[in-house]
Amino acid sequence: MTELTMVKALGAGLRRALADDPRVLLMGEDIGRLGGVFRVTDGLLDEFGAQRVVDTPLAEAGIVGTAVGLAYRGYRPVVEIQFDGFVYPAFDQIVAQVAKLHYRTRGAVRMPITIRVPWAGGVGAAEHHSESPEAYFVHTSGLRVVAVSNPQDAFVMLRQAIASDDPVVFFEPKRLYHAKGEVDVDADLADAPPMGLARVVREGADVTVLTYGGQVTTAMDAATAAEDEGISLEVIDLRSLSPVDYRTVTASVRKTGRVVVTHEAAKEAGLGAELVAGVTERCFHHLEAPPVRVTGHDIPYPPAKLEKHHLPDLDRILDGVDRVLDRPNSLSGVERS
Amino acid sequence: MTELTMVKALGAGLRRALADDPRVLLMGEDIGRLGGVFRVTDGLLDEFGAQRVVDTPLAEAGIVGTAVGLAYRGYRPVVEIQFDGFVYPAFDQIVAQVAKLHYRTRGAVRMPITIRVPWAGGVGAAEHHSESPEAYFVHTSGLRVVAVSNPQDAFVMLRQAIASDDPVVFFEPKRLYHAKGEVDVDADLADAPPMGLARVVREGADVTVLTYGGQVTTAMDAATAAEDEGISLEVIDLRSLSPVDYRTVTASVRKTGRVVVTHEAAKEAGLGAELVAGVTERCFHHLEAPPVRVTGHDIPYPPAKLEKHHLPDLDRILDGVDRVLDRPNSLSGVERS
Amino acid sequence: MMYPRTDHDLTTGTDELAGVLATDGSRIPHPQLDAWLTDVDVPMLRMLHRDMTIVRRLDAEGIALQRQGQLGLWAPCRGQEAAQVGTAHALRTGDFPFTSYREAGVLFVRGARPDEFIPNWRGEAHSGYDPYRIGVATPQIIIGAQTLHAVGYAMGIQRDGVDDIAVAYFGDGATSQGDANEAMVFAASFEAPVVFVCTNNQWAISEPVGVQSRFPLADRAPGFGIPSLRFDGNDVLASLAAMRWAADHARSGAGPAYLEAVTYRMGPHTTSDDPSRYRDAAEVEHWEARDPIARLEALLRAEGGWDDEFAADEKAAADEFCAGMRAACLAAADRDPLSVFDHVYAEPHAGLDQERADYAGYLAGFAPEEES
Amino acid sequence: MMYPRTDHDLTTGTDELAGVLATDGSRIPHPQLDAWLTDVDVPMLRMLHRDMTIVRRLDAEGIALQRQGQLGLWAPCRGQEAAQVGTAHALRTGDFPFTSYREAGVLFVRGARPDEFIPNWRGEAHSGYDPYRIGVATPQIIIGAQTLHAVGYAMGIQRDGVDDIAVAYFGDGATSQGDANEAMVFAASFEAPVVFVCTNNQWAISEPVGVQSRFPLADRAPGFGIPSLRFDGNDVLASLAAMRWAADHARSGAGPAYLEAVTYRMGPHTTSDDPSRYRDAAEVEHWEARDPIARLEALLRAEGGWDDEFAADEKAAADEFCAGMRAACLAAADRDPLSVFDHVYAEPHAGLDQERADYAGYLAGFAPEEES
Ligand SMILES: Cc1ncc(C[n+]2csc(CCOP(=O)(O)OP(=O)(O)O)c2C)c(N)n1
Ligand SMILES: Cc1ncc(C[n+]2csc(CCOP(=O)(O)OP(=O)(O)O)c2C)c(N)n1
Ligand SMILES: [Mg+2]
Ligand SMILES: [Mg+2]
Repeated sequence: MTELTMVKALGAGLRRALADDPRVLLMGEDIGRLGGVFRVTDGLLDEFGAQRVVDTPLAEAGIVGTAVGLAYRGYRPVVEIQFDGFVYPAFDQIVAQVAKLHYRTRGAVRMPITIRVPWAGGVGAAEHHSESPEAYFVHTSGLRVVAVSNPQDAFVMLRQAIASDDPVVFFEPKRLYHAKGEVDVDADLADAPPMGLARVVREGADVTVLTYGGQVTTAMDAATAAEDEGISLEVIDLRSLSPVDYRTVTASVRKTGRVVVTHEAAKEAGLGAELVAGVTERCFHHLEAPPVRVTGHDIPYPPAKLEKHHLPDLDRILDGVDRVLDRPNSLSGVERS
Repeated sequence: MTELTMVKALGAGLRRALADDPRVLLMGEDIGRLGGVFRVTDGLLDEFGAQRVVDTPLAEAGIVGTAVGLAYRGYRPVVEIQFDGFVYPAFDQIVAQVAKLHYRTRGAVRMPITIRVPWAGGVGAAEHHSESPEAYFVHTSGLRVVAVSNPQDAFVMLRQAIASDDPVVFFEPKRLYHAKGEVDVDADLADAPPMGLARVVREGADVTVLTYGGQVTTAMDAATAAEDEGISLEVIDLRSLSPVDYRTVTASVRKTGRVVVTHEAAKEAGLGAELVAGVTERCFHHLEAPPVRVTGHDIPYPPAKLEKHHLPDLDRILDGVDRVLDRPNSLSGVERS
Repeated sequence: MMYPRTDHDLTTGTDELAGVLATDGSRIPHPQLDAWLTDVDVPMLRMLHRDMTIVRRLDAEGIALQRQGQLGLWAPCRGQEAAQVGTAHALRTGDFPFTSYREAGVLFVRGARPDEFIPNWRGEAHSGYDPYRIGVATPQIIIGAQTLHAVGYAMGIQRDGVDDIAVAYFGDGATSQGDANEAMVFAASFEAPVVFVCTNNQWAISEPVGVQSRFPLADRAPGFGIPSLRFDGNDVLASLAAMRWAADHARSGAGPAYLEAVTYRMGPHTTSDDPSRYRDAAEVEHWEARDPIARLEALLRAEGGWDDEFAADEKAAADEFCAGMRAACLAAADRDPLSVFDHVYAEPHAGLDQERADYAGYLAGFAPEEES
Repeated sequence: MMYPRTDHDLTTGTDELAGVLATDGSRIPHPQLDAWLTDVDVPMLRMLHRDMTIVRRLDAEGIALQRQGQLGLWAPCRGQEAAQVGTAHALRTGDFPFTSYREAGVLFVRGARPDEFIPNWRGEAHSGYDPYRIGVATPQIIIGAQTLHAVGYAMGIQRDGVDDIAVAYFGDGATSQGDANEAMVFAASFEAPVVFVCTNNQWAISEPVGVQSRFPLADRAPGFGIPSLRFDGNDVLASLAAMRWAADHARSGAGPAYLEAVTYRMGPHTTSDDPSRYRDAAEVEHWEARDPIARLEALLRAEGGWDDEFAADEKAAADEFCAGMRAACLAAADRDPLSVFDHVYAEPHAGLDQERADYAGYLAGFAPEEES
């Protein structure tokens, strides 16, 4: 075990993937000479050369579109989108090409492309640098979508994503980039839990909290705080956002009967909607209260000084827990249609 | 009252909007000389001239991006995206600019842009011509999203969308383009129901069916068929997909206690998820069974000959009704986690 | 200050076009192109004529099959046979073109079988063939998207250290798309072995090329650092020579090259289109007189390469090909409904497997009724 | 065949650049540019010097305020003062530039107040000013997106029948984006009154301009039908003259024009960046010697326009401006939390109004505790 930040763990994962498979190559803006604006790819250009660590022109559709061509040729491109908010210019290439080409060619052409997205808010960033676009990709058939919440998963799941023959959109929470954790850098990939499995990160009896990415830490903090009030939260880190591991989720919900979903993204048609719907469909008769969503507001990401009023923090999660437990909460007594 | 196809009703709506407000202009591929590939804009170039009915170069980001600039200048551009599948190249301009500029400028700059999207499947079209991308836009804060299901709404809601100071993504179901209906072409816009209201298109007692666009007709057919079996369906045409008119929706659900949502788009994180979540949150104690989603599969849109196995037809809606009523149905006896 | 080259009529103007074959079939000297045509003899001219003839016939067959309800749609390539057949013949087996929906001629030259032209237009499959079998990417409907794929593929070729090339075929309309421009940026930046072939058939559905550009499209490339050539796309020898030049340039490591084949879409955009709404018969007639096949026939006659036997042979080959297309339609069986779930993912996917099982169960519910 | 113009060093090469002011401040004749400079006298030179001086100071203040924790970020424009101030001075009140995040000099010339430079960098608002007040669009962070907005705005000007122009400011990196290329297509197609100003400051974060292009960026425009000019962006008179030419071109109905201001980003990309990781000190020194302000001071001295009083005056003006920036930081009050819901929509929105009310209720729950 080695203690690494998530940034270092991701870098180590990329290094291993590059070393293990000559068809793997990295592409993106500023990933070479600079080592990425977050230094995830630091040192990789020197180690693997400019044919495998490629500083590209400044155009996201171009990056993903050329990755499609490389995949056609048998390569496994790992693409870095510099910040979440810059994935949209590549949306057409991702949704109409990357996600569909295996289907369109009846399996003849594979798209083992990994799209890394430094993701979401909480770091006081400028406009367009704190987006949570995961629901767009979850809704897109043909993609797999994962989000990591700790250095160990970052290291392992990134290699799993690269090894997958399917395209994977890989979300990396910026606000945990510098959080440290133990990483087993020598473990065999074959021994690791599959990328598609959710993980119960804290067992509990009263309420299931479903979350992923940076919110896992917030939810864990909320669980600690709730414990002081005698409430036991079970926290699940989804890890895979598409497909959702409903086996793990429903087992928990059948036990607790109550669910809070929390994510930074806007509520309307967000991933929380899918989770509430999926859980309600599967566990309706076990539910003792309507599932509660604790999410970002349905607003464009606000200026940095106001992001604390957008991001669902510990208190807002606890308020959601109160709601699902029908304890006094911010909506007690509120009438609505 | 005049009997018009939806195509003609849309054309009439555009004509009125152009005539009423000199700041309205139309932009798109083939909308001028050809009158649009669906002939929605037929005759408008001759009537209003090339400054107001603009055949643009073939680039959707360009069309929407220049519409943003025109809105900055005080114009009200109405943009035609030729087919649903071609909206993705404009995704960045829609999501990062159109949806956000009013917020970003603290209200200084308005984006009264209407984005018309001939939409969805069921017409035996080629690849990329049958997409249902509405959930992407519903999840995008700052946009309004509507879908029409009949010529009267097409005529009125298009004018309302153009008159709105907010950007509106306007979905037109291709499979109803040639369906006829009575249109009151002389009625005052002020007397029309607001664009944001849902409509109960058929009253019923047993199950609420929530739907929109082309699926409204299918749901109505299902309701007729269900009646033969003694089941009374209440069918709601959402009309506005964002925001959802939960007042109308919840009133119905509180009455019936059972909900089926149906749309063509894929299920995972689709609008159906939002509706199930929204209804469950609001009506949990009135629900007698878990809401049921009857949607397209989580697959890329299949080839035309197979689309009937993707689109939720009358029988699949009735199967969903059976499920929500716990009558014998396709999932009876199926165990799942 | 740098000014654009000229502002001339792009719709019908064909002056300044590089070419070696006049409208009447006589040879015009063109030093640069001729250098790539030294091996052209009568057998080769015959092969080009035969291929264009078959392509014209298979295209007509596609339209006929659509009219008969056998196909859902067809995008005719009549008028563009020389540009497609000529350029495709300059390629090697290992080269890899990425095309739009209109390159029936490229597919034919690359060896697509009659039955491979059917499934996508019939609505049975999105791709009618295995791209790796014939060495052509699956057709692209999203205008311009394939140009980036070609550049990426070329970057892969580069890394493999071989001297194959990728090719991007796209239309005049596609030149307006961001993707097509980013493709030039990436190709130039990485000196990728890719050839861009812009088929300027004067129209993007109802929009004349003048909506996209007031200046020759080929002029854009040099600004991106890519040498370009604008040629008479109705001249099959010019098409062959231009592509040989461009392919050699890319193959030799000199980076991308760009071709603009100036030609004309003689038919409608697709079988759903009615061009009489937006263009004059006179314009079509003008181009009828520049027909690429008639021109080559004239040359063949002049060179003594034309005889009744050859004409009968190529007609027979075309007939046979079209018979194969019809047979493919007749042989088409309904696809298994559950195949809509195939190939969404390359690896197992729990959620989708469940959906497939659920739908299978749903369909099974109908079976007994149907049998009874 | 059309070949690219030349393949020369884009990183430091400044030959072939149009200019009128040598590095030592002496005047170089340039017939085309000089034609646009006939009215330049000492007062105008002083104004340009003063504005560049203030911009340099306000830029340094921005960095200092970021270091002090008053601002979250700053994107320095040191080295680019001439390109920004010179071009902006060629504009009229009714003209409307769309900029990126680095055009502090353009904002200043357009009349932005000290306090308007603060809110976005401080993280209090996305836009520090009302675009219609100063006649500049809100800054754009999505690289290249604003180029299309400028073209659309210009199409609006066209329809209004006035002779104002729109301007798109963007970087060398932005030239690779699809949007920036589509902008040229649309502008040329509609002959829109827009001027494209590409600020080639040699770097896009850590990527030298050579990653985007091996050839001069200005060469791209003529291929799209847009005349272009590549000039010394560290020469404020050349910047003024080039923009006067381009603006006049666009204003007179001749369609778009394109400028490439060749300059250098002397500082880091933003205050978060460490350029020592990717570029040599020698390169920075090379450009230090080409400083735009020193150059103009030399000319002013030669023309007898420099004296201590003027120097003191402009220093005082700069001091005052920076004091205003600091004051704006100190005056900044926390925004009402509920203002995150403001202006999402221009018209009432039931769903969001409910969310706002819910959040207000939630916040109210904390109030008593805080008071007790
Ligand atoms: C992104 C996108 N936008 C719009 C369309 C609709 N469309 C299909 S073909 C076509 C015209 C294409 O013209 P061109 O590139 O000249 O090719 P041609 O059809 O002439 O071969 C258009 C607008 C599309 N397929 N993709
Ligand atoms: C669409 C998009 N992709 C990536 C980025 C991240 N990014 C911010 S500035 C920048 C470099 C821009 O370079 P250039 O256009 O030369 O402008 P400069 O910063 O030099 O003024 C990059 C890659 C972005 N803001 N937007
Ligand atoms: Mg064309
Ligand atoms: Mg730059």
